[in-house]
Amino acid sequence: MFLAQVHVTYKPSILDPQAVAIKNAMHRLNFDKVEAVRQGKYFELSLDVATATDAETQTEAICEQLLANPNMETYRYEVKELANQ
Amino acid sequence: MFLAQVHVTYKPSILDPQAVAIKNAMHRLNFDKVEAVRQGKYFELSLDVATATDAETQTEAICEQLLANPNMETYRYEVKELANQ
Amino acid sequence: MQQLKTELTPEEIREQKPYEAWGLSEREYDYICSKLIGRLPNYTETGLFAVMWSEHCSYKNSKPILRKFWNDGSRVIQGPGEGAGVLDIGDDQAVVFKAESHNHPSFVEPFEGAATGVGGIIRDIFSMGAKPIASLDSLRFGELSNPKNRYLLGEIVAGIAAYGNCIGIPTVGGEIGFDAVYDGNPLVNVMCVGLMNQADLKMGRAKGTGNSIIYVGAKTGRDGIHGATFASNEFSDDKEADRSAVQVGDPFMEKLLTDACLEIIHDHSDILMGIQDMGAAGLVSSSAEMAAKAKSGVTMDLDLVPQREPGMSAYEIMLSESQERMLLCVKKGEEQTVLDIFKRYDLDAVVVGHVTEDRQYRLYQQGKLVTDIPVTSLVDDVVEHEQPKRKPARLENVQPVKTPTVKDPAETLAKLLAQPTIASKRSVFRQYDSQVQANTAVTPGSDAAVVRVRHTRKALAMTTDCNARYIYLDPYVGGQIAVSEAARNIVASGGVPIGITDCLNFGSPDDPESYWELDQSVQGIAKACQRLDTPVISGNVSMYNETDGRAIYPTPMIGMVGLIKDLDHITTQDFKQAGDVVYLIGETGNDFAGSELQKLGGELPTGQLHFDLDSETAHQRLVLDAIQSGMLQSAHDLSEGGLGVALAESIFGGQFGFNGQTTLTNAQLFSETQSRFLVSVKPADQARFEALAADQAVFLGRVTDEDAVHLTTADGRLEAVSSALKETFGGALECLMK
Amino acid sequence: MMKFAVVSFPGSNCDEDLYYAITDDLKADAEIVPHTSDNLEGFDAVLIPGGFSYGDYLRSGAIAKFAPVMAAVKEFAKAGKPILGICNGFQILTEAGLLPGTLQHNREMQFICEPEPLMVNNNQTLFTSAFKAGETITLPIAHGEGNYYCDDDTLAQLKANHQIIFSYQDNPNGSLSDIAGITNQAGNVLGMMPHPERAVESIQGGTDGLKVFQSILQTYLRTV
Ligand SMILES: Nc1ncnc2c1ncn2[C@@H]1O[C@H](COP(=O)(O)OP(=O)(O)O)[C@@H](O)[C@H]1O
Ligand SMILES: [Mg+2]
Repeated sequence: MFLAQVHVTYKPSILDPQAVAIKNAMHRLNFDKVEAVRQGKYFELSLDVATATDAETQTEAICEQLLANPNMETYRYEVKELANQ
Repeated sequence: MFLAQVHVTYKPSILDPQAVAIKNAMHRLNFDKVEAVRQGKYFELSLDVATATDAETQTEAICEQLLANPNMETYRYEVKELANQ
Repeated sequence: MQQLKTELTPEEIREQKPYEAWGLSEREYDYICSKLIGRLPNYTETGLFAVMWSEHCSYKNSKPILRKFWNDGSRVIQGPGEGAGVLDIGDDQAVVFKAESHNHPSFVEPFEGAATGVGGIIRDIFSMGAKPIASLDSLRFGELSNPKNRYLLGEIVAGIAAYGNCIGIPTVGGEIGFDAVYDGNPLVNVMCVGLMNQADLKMGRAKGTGNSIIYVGAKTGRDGIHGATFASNEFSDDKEADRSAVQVGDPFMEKLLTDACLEIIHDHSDILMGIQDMGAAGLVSSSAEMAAKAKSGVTMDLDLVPQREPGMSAYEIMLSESQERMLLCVKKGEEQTVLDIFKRYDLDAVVVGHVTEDRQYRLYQQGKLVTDIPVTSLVDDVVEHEQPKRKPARLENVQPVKTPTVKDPAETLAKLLAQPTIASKRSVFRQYDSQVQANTAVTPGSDAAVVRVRHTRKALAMTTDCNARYIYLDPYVGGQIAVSEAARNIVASGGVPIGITDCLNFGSPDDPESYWELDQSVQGIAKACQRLDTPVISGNVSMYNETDGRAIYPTPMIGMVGLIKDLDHITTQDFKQAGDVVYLIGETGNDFAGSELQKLGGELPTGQLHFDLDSETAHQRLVLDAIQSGMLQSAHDLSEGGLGVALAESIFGGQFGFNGQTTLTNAQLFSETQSRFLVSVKPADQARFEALAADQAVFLGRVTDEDAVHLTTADGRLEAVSSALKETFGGALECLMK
Repeated sequence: MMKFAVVSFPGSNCDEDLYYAITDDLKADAEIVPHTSDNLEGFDAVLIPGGFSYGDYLRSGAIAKFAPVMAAVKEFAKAGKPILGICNGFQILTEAGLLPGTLQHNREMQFICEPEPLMVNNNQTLFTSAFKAGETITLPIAHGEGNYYCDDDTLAQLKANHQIIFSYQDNPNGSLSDIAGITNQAGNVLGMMPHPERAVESIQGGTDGLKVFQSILQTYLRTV
C-alpha cells in the first residue's frame, strides 16, 4: 500500500479571491506580519498497488484528469510506501 | 522571512462528503486501486518575523483561531526560513 | 497571448503584422495608420486598436444588421447602446435588463467561464443605477451521451450557481436545449434584470473637462488579455489548448461593488458624472467608450492602476479582463466622498486620470506618454463591414414533411418527456437560489418566472426562449416564433410583454450563409417585436460559434420581460383543482417540421414552418383578457412536444389526472403548431370563458383527481398513469447525467 | 415596540429580506446593524441573516465570527436574549461557539434550493410557541453547506434537552439525525438552515415562516 500526498495550487497569475479574503481576515485579527497567503487543496490517496512506480503513474493520471484543473492549477505530489497495511 | 506550510484536514472520525465524492469520481474513472481518499486544505503563509520561533507562535495562533475548526479539523505545519527575500 | 519580452517597434509591427493574430486585418491596420492617426501605432496602441476593433467590442460586422431591430415604443427610456436597456414600468420606476453570452470562455473553463459570465452581466445592470433583482440562464449543449457534455453541463451550472447564489441575486429561470450541433461549442447566455427609480438612471459618460476618472474594484492582473478578440475568433481543436482567457470570478467582491456603487448612485448622484463596468477589453473599452459618448478626451496614468502582478506593460494593463472592476467619472474636488464610501466597503478605489477637452486618448506609464490617439479612432471610426449574404442551399425547394405515425400516444409521450430538451430541469435549477430577496412569486418550473415589485401591486414576468431547430429551418419565421414564444410564456404567467433583450449566437460572419441567417432572423425578430409591442432594448452578439468549420444552429436567444399589473393576475401552468374545465386555445395543424417528434425519429430538422402573427396576437390577447378578468385557474403555452407534453406538464404540479376527448389525431397530439395555449377554468366560469373565447378555444376535458390521463383522439386513445409520466419527466435529466 | 437587530456582514444577502419580514409582515421594528457596530443596546432580539459572509471563503461563517459586532452578539446571548441565525447565520453561530456542531457540505455536494417539509419537534421555545407540537410545516432551504454534524455526546445532549427544534422530513443534505435547526442549552439561541423569512407572505408560496417571528414577538410581549 502506498500513500500519495498531493498539493494542488493556483498558478501564480490566477486571481485567488479566497486567499485574499483569508489574508484580510488575518490582518483584521492583527496577524499583520503575514505578508502573503496562498491556499490550495491537499489530498491523501491510499493506493493498493505493487510498486512505487505504479503509485506514481496512477497519481499523475489522477491529478491530471481529476484533481487539478490544468487551466489554472498546478500540482505536485510525493509517494511513500505505507509500512503496515 | 519565513514560510509556514499548513495542512488542515478532517479528523479521522468525521465523514467528509467531499472526500467521498472524490473517491467515487476516481472509481468511475477506473482508478479503482484508490482505497481511501482524504482531502484537506493547504496554506502557505509568508511571515515577516525575526525568528523561527516567532513564526511558529504566529502560525499556531492563526491555525487555532482561523484556519481550522476544532470541532472537526486538525492541523499541522512546518516553518522554514526563506533564503532570499 | 504570451507577453513579449521586448515590445516590437512600430516599424517591426508593420513588418511582422502581429496584429493579424489579434484579429485586426491588414486593411484595417493600414486604414488606421493612414486615415485615422497619420503614423504607425506603437505596440500598446496597436493592441488597443485590435481589441477595440474586434467584433466583440465594435460590432463591426453586426451593426448594419442590428439597425434593423425595432427599438421604439412608449416605455423605452434607454435603448441599445448603454450597459443595459431601460423601460418605464410606471410609478417612476423602471426595469433594466440585458443578456450576454459567455460561450467561448465557458467551453475553455466551464465553471469560471460561466461564473464570470454572470458577474459581467450583473455589472451592466447596476452600472445603470438599478438593483439587480433576477437572473436567467439560457444554455445549449451537445447530447449528453458524450461525457464531455455531461462535464460541461455540470460545471457550467455549478459556476452559475456559485456566482449567483453568493451575490444574492435569484436565478429564477432559463432554458436548456441539447443538440449534437453544440458539441464543442456550448452556449452560455445569461440575462440579468434590475429595478430602479427612474431618477437614479446613470450612463457611461466621461463628462466635464477636469473631472476625475476613478478606478474601483479588483486589482488588474494578466488574466483574460485579448478575451475580446478570443471571443471573436472561431476556435478549432488546437485552440482548445489556449488558456490565456481564463478569469476567476469573485462574487463576494462583486457584491460589495454592487452595494457601494448603488449607494453612490442613490446618495451622490450630483457628483457622479458617469459610471461603466469594465467588461470585454477592460480598461480601454470602458474609458474610451465613456469618453466617446461624452465627446471628450481622457488621460490616465497607468502607474496608478491597482495591479495584482508586478511588471505589467501598458498593453497588459489596458487589455486585461480581470473581473469585478468599475470605472467612474466624478466631479473634480468631490473625489474624496466617493473614495470614502468605497473604503467603507473595503474596496480599492483610485483616481487614475481625468477628462480632457481635446478628445485625445492619452496614457502615461512611468512618466512616458505611451498612447496618444483620438478617442474616436478607437470607438466611432471602426469601419463597418456589411458582409455578403447567401441563402443556404438546404432552404431551397423545401419539401413538406410527412406526418409521422403514432400508434401508441402514451409511449410517444413518455419518450418525449424523457428527451433532455423537454424533461424537467429541476436537477439544474434546484442548484440556483431562486428566492433570495424574497420577491420570487413563481420559481423555475412554470412558463415564466415572476418577481414582485415590493411595496407595489406590480410584478415582473421574465423568460428566455429560442427554438434553434426552427431558426435552422427558416430564420425569418423562426425569429418571429422565438419572440412570440417568449411572449406566450409571459402572457401565460399573467404579464403584458414589454420588451426584449437578445443574444445572437451565430456562426462566422465571413460565411455568407451564416451572415444571411443572422440577417434573416434579426428581421424576423424585428417584425414580431413591432407587432407585439416589445422593443429590443439591449442585446449581445456572439459570432464565430464554429468548431472545425462546422457552425451551430443559428440560435438567437430572446430574453423577454413582462409587466404584471396586479399580483392577482399571476398565473402558473399547474392545474389547480379536480373538476376544472380544460380548453385548448388555437387550432392544431400537422406541424412536425423541426419538432421534437421529428428529432425523436433521428432526423435533422426538415420541412416548412407555419406561423401567423395575427392568430398569435389574438390568442395572446384572449389569454391575457381571461387572466385579467380572473377566469383562468392555469395557463400554459404549447411549445416543444405540443399538446401532449403541455397537458402532462400541467398535471405535474399537483396530484391530478385528466379525462377528455379531442378531434385531433394521435400524431397531432405532438404537433408543434404555434400560437396555442392550454388553460383551465373553474366550472363556475365556464360560460363566461366560452363567451369570451368564442371559436378560439375548444373544450378538451376535465382535470380529475385520478392518477391517470385518458384522452380519446380521432384515431386512438392516450392512456397513461400520471405519476409514471411525472417520474419519467422528473428523473430523465438526472439519469442522463449519470 | 419590539425592536429587532438584523446584523449585516460583508456578503450577507438575506439581511434586507429579514428586515422586510419584520417591518412589513410582523409589523415590528427592525434595524440593519453593520458588522462594525459594537453595541446592541436597545434591541430586543438579534437576527443573523443568510448569505455568504466574507464570501464564505475558508469555511462558511469562519471569518464572520471575528467581526466586531460578534462580541456584542455573545454578550446578548449571555444575557439570555433571543438570537436567531438563519442559514449562514446558523453557520456563523456554530463557528462562534454559540451553538454546538458544524455545517458541512451537503451530502450530494450541490447547492439545494427547494421547499422542504419540516417537523416542529419542540414548540416550548421562544422561537416556536406559535406552532403546534409535532406540526409539519414547509420552509424553503437554500444552501450548499447545511449538512449538520456533531459528535455523539453532543447529539445525545441535544436530544436529551430537546434542543433539536426543527428536523427534515425528507433529509435533503445528509444532516445528522435530520437536524434542520437547534437551540443552545439555554434555549435563547436558535440556528436553522431553512429560511423562515422567505415564507411570510402567501405570494412567496407559504406563510409558515411568519410563525417563527410571531413566536419571538409573543414571548417578548408576555415578558414586558
Ligand atoms: N437553465 C435553467 N435555469 C433556470 N431555470 C430553468 C433552466 N432551464 C429551464 N428552466 C425552467 O424550467 C421551466 C421549463 O423550461 P422550458 O421547458 O424552457 O419552458 P418553455 O418551453 O415554457 O419555455 C421554466 O420555468 C424554466 O425557467
Ligand atoms: Mg412555456
